[in-house]
Amino acid sequence: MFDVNKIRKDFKILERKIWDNKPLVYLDNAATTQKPNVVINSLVSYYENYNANIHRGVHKLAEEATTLYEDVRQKIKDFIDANSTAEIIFTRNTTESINLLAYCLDDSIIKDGDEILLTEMEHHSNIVPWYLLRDRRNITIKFTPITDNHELDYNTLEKLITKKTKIVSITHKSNVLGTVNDIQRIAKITKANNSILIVDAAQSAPHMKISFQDLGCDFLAFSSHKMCGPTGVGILVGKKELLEKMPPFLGGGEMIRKVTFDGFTTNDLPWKYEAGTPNIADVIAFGTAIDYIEKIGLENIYQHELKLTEYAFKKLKQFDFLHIYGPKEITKRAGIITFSNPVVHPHDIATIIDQDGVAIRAGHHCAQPLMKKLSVSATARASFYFYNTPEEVDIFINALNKAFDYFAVGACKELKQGVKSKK
Amino acid sequence: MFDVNKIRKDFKILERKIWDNKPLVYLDNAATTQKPNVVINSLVSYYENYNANIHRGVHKLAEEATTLYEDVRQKIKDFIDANSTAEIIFTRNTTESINLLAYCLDDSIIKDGDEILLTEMEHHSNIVPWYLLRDRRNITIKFTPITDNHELDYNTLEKLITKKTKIVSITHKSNVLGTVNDIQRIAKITKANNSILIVDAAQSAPHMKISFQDLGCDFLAFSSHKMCGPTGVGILVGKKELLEKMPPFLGGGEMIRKVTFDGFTTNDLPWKYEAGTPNIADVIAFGTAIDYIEKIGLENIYQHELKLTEYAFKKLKQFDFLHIYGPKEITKRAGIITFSNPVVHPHDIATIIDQDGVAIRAGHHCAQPLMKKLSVSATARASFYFYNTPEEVDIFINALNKAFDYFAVGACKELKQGVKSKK
Amino acid sequence: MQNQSLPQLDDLYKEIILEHYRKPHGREPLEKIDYQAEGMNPLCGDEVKLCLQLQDEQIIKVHLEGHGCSISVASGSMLAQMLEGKTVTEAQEITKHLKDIMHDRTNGKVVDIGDLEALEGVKKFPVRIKCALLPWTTFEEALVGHNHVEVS
Amino acid sequence: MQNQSLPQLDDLYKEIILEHYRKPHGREPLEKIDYQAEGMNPLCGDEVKLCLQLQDEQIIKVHLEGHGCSISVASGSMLAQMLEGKTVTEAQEITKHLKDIMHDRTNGKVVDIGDLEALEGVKKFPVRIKCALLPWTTFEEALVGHNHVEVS
Ligand SMILES: Cc1ncc(COP(=O)(O)O)c(C=O)c1O
Ligand SMILES: Cc1ncc(COP(=O)(O)O)c(C=O)c1O
Repeated sequence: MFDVNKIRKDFKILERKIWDNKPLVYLDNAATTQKPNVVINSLVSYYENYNANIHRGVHKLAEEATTLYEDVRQKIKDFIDANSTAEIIFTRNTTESINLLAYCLDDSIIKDGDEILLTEMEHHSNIVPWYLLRDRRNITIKFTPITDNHELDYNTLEKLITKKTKIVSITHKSNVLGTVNDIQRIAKITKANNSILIVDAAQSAPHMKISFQDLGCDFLAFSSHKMCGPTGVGILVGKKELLEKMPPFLGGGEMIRKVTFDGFTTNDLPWKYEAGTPNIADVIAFGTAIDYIEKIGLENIYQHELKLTEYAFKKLKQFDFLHIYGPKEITKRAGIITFSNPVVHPHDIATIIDQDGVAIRAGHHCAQPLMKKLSVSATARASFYFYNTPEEVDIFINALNKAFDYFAVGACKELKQGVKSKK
Repeated sequence: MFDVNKIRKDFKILERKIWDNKPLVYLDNAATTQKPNVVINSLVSYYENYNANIHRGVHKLAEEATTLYEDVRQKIKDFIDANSTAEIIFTRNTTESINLLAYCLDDSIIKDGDEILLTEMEHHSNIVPWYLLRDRRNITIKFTPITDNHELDYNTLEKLITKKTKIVSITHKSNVLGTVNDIQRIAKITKANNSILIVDAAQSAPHMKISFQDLGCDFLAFSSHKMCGPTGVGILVGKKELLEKMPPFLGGGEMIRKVTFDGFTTNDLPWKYEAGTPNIADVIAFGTAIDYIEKIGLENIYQHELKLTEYAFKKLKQFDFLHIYGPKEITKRAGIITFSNPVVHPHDIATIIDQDGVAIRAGHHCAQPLMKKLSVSATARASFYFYNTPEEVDIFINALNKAFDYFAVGACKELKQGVKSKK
Repeated sequence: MQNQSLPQLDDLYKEIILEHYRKPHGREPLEKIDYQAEGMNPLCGDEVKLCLQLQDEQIIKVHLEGHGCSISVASGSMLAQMLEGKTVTEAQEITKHLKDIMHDRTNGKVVDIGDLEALEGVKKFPVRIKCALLPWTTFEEALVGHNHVEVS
Repeated sequence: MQNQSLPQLDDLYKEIILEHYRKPHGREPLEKIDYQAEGMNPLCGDEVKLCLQLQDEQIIKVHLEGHGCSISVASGSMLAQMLEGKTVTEAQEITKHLKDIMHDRTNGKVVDIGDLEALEGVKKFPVRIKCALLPWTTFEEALVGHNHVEVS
């Protein structure tokens, strides 16, 4: 049974008061989520009982720590439905996972003259690594446009894929629009074209059930910190054949088989891509987070967020001067509400509602090209997770109301009216 | 006042019992150290009170988390005596810090035909990144030899540096031999030759006072987890002029100034080199570790380890068939004792003494080339930190005694005698 | 760190700031551009382009464009209003003093900064200090001939 | 996970293992090498090179070289002793059975493995299982023509 009030007790930080005793209303979950007590306890338990460097030690602590660490790989393999643990690589975050690919696919896949296809709704983390690759190779980067309903334009995507398109890298769910892209549909196209399909699942993995094998992509990346886990852990899931073919990324301890004064050979997968002492404690705690999320149930998470989003949308209707981004249909963009208006700048909104303990994000959300496309320099974003409540939505809406009043009534009445009348 | 028994109370794990109630004797500190309670509490406090994504949020939590994170940069700048916080970059570990350099110095410094000078005592993390660079550029890698006393052969080093030597990368303290290299002496040579000097301080920063400015090197790398901090945090200290000149490493959020559909510009230092959501919690907890270490005092740490090493050496003399590596003079190699013997393999030693709760390392210590040079395939290593005691050394020695007895008396008496008589 | 007392919104959004925000100064194009720079706050996307027209050592006219929150827009507007007619040295002194105020290091020094005093309330909202300083940092960079700048 | 009962060293270091360690079989060079592979445990540096001389489907002679701990050396010695004279199929069955024993998946099946039984005690020392299996995995890889192998 999904009981949000019971769930909230799992998060110590949700008891926190902001300023003079305002309860924290945390609606910045797309940036990072809060961590349940079990995850924090997992860190404590590791450091108080098992801490040792892994893989290399014969002693008891090292054996225990290694087992705990490698068990998480198995857990993630199951969670994301990969083929084997050889396909699960631990990185720092989604960003590093994608950069790893941009460096390693470079040598084995990309030649001068090739093309990479992205979309207009990508996060900087799925744009800049490819720009960096373009600095090393003479390649072209293209962007699949979005439609007026802020969905991917699949027809144009199909046309943009050519024989030169070696890589298609695409977000599963936009961190601004909330749009969920149809990866299976795209995978059919890329497979037929022999292009490599990379999926940025930073915003989807925390909120919906994903099967790596069913999606049909070649690589998938996501971050622990956006799904109840600690900061400092990212995942790269990759097809074994490709991971085997690709050269290593970082060199050092763990990733080698043998090193001599002349050269080296690489370790087996997945260790080939894990150089140096890993983020052992956080990987183990991420395992606890996965257990926790699975106990809550991804379908429950999805449904709860959908309900919250619907409720918030209904409430937001009162602000008829607000521009809300993303697909009209709520089922297409659950969990994220991004908005702006020409009177009160998102920064000012965020500052004002912060006074009521409400945490949202204001800015470009690391998606400046998308902002450009939407003809706006900054937007405000509220993003939900399963521990948020309708009551928190009410607090958020009331705080927003104050913000608009403050600016409109206090000083910019005519501007606000201007907006209204322009509509 | 340095009181080891009081200090031990700061580490919950030191109360741990191994097997049937053997106290843990943790002598694997060169692999990773234990974490004091204050560091663990720092993680808990962060996640229970401040957790938010940094730099990008206007709300209270984001502001607090950002302040906590950036304060650590200042702390580390002071700890390592860098010029400014712009020179302090957070990575995952020493290995990533060195790989960052191997990727970024590539484009701006290294040309085909150039040479890189390492030493025979390097850790894989300071060898393999350069081999990977050699896979991209047509360069030569040379190794400065070690002397019979297991010190760096400075005369040969001087001869090996030529006009083509663009990079000299060298460990400050060997993780096998314990040897501390004279960086200032080498810096004079590299400066005169216009070579870039990189120092792997993974084993020195935790154990002795270091000043980046006094050492005179261009880059310095070390790991949080080897100095009471959490796993998942490494540091790269670099001269600002070089960091400015170098291209970025990983692309994504945080490291950009502006991204368009055409290209991007990079953020200021140090953020230029920090892509994606950083390991926020662990960086903050590393700050607590730095405070803790400074409270203990690096001079105290150094002296205590020296005393322990002296004591252990004296005790080890009874095993006259043991081969002990590293400089004869204990002051030249405090804290690390690596040994082997032809009868009992290091793995067997480690397994046997683990039964008495003693944790040491057996193997190649991620320094296979050095093993080759020492004509041994594996060695055993005991490494101390400030919380170790002479009583623990006694337990270690007794356990060793058992191990040798077990093999020698139980089965290989003649072999042991063989060894003795060969001497 | 927790639970400082609530800073008052009215400290941040003084009437005079909102007025500058609603009707910013310095939006007319210049006849001649002697110095210019673009500034941005890379973490929120606020952008400003600042152009200066000088006669000898005197700032004749300031032009600003870009987009930003009320604080950065108002601060830019005040900059245009304040600096027009000042010598470069005077303008630099005002800039320095404003920065000192924001970073709490005036050491008791008092300088007449007119409307700018209204920005003092921003100090209670540390994340917004960048917004207030963006036009000023850009101004400084324009003078030294840097074409790009960002605040952090 | 904490405080399992102490596994007895005598389970690991059975007399017979120590004997093999002291005087390993299979150290003489072969006249003719039909299959060979090198194996290593990348995390500790143990290395073994294994060569096979076959006649039709029968293993005539096994040669091993390299260095390792008592467990991997003894296990290699037992391998040489056991497999000489066996057909490839028989040898593969023995290998499989040993692996099953080590990973606790024999499902009650009993196979006569002679001295190899002594290796069962290694199970109580999980990190040492790799040591025991190294020569066997290398043997399997030699047969399929892989020249390099490692256990993990
Ligand atoms: C000398 C030396 N360099 C580099 C490293 C690599 O450190 P890390 O595994 O934290 O990247 C180590 C630690 O194993 C070391 O001892
Ligand atoms: C869609 C998307 N991709 C990538 C990222 C980058 O994630 P991280 O900062 O954990 O690397 C984010 C998060 O900000 C995101 O929302």
